[in-house]
Amino acid sequence: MTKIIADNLKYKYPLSDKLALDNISFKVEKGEFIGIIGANKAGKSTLCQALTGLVPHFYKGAYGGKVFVDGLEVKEHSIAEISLKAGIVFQNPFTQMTGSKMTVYEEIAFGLENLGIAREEMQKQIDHAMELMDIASLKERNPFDLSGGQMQRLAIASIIAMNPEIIVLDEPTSQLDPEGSEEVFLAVQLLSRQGVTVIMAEHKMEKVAKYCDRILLLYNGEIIDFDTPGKIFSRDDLKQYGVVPPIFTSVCRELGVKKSGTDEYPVTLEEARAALGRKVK
Amino acid sequence: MIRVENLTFSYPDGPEVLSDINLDFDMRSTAIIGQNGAGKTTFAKLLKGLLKPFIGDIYIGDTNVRDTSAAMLAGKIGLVFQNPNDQIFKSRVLDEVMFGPLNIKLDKQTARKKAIEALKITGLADKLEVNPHDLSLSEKKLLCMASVLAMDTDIFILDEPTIAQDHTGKETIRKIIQSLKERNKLVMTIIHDMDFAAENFERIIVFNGGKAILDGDASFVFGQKDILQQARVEAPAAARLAEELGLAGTFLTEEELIKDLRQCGERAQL
Amino acid sequence: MKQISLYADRNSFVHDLDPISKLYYILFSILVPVILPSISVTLICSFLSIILLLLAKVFKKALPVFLLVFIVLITVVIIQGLFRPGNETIFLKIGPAVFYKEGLLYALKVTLRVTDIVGAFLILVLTTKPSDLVESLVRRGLSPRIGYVVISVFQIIPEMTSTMSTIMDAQRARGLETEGNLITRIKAFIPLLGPVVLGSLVNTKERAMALEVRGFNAQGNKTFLNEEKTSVLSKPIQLGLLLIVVMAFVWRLLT
Amino acid sequence: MQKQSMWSLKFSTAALVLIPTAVGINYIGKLFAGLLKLPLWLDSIGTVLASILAGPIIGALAGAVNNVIYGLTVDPISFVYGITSVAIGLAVGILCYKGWLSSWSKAALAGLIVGLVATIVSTPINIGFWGGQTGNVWGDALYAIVLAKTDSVWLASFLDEIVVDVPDKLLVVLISFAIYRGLPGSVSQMYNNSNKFESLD
Repeated sequence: MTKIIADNLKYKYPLSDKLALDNISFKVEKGEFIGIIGANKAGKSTLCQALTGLVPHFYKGAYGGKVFVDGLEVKEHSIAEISLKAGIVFQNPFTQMTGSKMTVYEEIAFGLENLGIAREEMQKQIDHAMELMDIASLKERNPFDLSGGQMQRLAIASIIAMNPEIIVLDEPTSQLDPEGSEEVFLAVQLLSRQGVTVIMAEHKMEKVAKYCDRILLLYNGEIIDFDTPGKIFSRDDLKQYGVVPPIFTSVCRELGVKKSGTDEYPVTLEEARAALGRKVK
Repeated sequence: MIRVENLTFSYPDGPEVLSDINLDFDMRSTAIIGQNGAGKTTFAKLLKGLLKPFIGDIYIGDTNVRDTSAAMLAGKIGLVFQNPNDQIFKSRVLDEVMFGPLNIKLDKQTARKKAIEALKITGLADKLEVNPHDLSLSEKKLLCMASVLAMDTDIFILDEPTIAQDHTGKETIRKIIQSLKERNKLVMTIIHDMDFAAENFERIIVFNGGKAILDGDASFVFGQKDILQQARVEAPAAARLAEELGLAGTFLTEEELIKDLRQCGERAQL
Repeated sequence: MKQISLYADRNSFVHDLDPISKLYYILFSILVPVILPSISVTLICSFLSIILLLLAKVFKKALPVFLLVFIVLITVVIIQGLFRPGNETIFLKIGPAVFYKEGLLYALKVTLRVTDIVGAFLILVLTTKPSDLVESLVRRGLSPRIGYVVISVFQIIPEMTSTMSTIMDAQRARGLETEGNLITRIKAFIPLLGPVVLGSLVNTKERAMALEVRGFNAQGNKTFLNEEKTSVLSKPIQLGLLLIVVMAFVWRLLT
Repeated sequence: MQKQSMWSLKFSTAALVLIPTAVGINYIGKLFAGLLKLPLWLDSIGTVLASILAGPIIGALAGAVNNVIYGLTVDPISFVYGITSVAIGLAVGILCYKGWLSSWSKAALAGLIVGLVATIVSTPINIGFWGGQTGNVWGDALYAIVLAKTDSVWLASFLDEIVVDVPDKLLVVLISFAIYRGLPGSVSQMYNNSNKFESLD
């Protein structure tokens, strides 16, 4: 089942004379875990926001083409309507806290209250979201007293509780330490296994290679490629788009070692070990 | 350059953040690593004189930090904070960078010269007139680095310089560190990015629970797997791959690993 | 995180009352002394508030606030006692200073009135969680968006205050002097305030987006996670207070 | 783009979120002024900025919320002076809309007007509440002198307030203007509620 369709999407921010996104077309199937990579200013954040209606409804600006999330045309519906289909998590966990709730539990309830969900249903959804993000033990804590990784998982739980089919994450780990990042990646992977469609913009190529099913490579607001990690990181011209593959891939490329039976270089630690192990021993 | 003796510190009514630290900093570029809460940032603030030692002493050159103020130390030791939004307040990039030099009483001409130099090194020379808040987060971080570089201190401390940087940004920071080393400055960093630390810093110090538990050159430190695990620090990717492959020795960079694997391959062919 | 709210968590029947009844009480405490402007009425109202503060076990927390107010009131007593137009009857002579009865009586009236109003507000403030108060008002028709605005301040201020010390550090690290003569200190104001303002304005964008994707502008009725706090006493108390106000008004008209 | 009426009640979420931020700025301004031992309050910079950025209604709301919060956290008397804060928000918003905040000299004049507005609104409250005093040492000293000389509570109270309010508001408006001028376009245009996005199709 196709969950996202972008058809020739174009977008220009107000006060800007350059297209931030140009000629963007792609499709994503249910349950896929998609990584968006590219240098800074390639359009990763803008694309994330275009999948959740913030572009164009929040920013205004100039917009062309069509985006459908779970059948809903983004341009024609309000952010609140789209949020039932696709939720978004941002870089900075602090600014995502509503700042109006005293406990983790209440913080997650915020969106559900706005949508008018009945109390029993609300409690069920909150409990479910807390369990998925492994924050049930923090239930009574003040959101601002949490660590970065915990707070970011709370931000994700707040979105998950609203039961969207799609979750978009815009560099969710860029402000976290390695431990916090790993917590978030594992939590997101779990979501993906539950059938939620995940779109994540990310700089950490080692993680992208490890967790994503497919990778969307952006440059200057345009899609350069959309394929599996193996295919994307095996491209010869990656550097010119400001992207450096995981060390595992570069080492194997330098040594001319490919994954057995394919034309691709290894992208994860495990793949590299398997491919190089034959050579070392 | 810096001597730390029996340093112990705690915030009012808080537990001990640093306990009994003894370190000497020579000219080797140094990365301090460790989990959040290990006391790294507190340590940097103490060096900078923003906090006063609870017990023990810190000497910058011959000056005891205890006897001086942060503003007076500003000309000797530069500290780039993690979050650029905590310091940017001017409406032009050039003015922002000139703020520090003017504070340490450089005349306007010199301040401007130093500022432009610093902006060149950080790759922002074409943005002198831009409003800092129109820059991207990674550019803002480079701007903050420039605003400390322009003060031309002998010691630089960078707090998490690589956060939010893409490949190009990291390359720029690498070059900045190189040029500082060439100019005989002491460069220190607090960092979570182990690949970057292993590649760019000569000396690594691991903090854990307020203590410096490991100290040495990068290949020594990243070879101590048990202690690293205890401090919950992950080794650089190259080192992890080498370990998976069962290679002897510690590998810090892609290049080292490739070289060794090539030799392995040649040996196998012989 | 440091709390800025004055709310004190205690076990008392005042705490158990709903916020709206406490708002009625404030209205009562302001209106009755206005309708019946005699010192004795104001005195009774003030005492009532103080007794309620004692019963709610929050009198100790009320003291600092009263103290703050009384510092101003002392100057009122002095200035009005000395200089109030219409001062005729000498009450007290201390050296060259002459205090008059009329001015002092007026100052007493001001003092009682202020005590009365401050006391009534303190009952609300010290025994009600701000979020409960706002939620009650939202249930009664206050725009949830405005309700959000009020409540979020309680968390945003501590958040901003905590960045304050980081900013101080960051600017002092760049050689900013924050001590010295007045000119030096004035000069330090913008480099310190600037980053808070700019940073927080930049943050409003992300926060606004985060709110919108959580249905902040959703149409239709809102629900509440917490059940409304009600007490069997609420209705009788609210009616009783209203009745007294009306009776005071009638009394005033008749006499 | 058509300029929207300044009295529109349709707020963007960004404009609403500006209100708590403005209250926070007020608070921090006062805190820094205290920390640096400056002789003024400087506690309405946020309200003034909110008015400049998002119009008189948001400014007035920021003023009102500011005093409600102060009333709930520091000093219940603040509730009463909410009216003054609202007036400051409205005055700045209107002046700004009429183009008064376009140069330093005009901004200074606007600051004086705002100070005067604040004084005019506060004076009756001072009289009703305190018998005319403000609680500020210098202002109250002047009040005592004028009261002793002229017998006019109104005049004394007015002067008491004006010597404190006008310099403070003048400085507040100038500081806010300086900050506003330094804002990048992406921030300052965020709060206007301009209608629709254009089509590129």
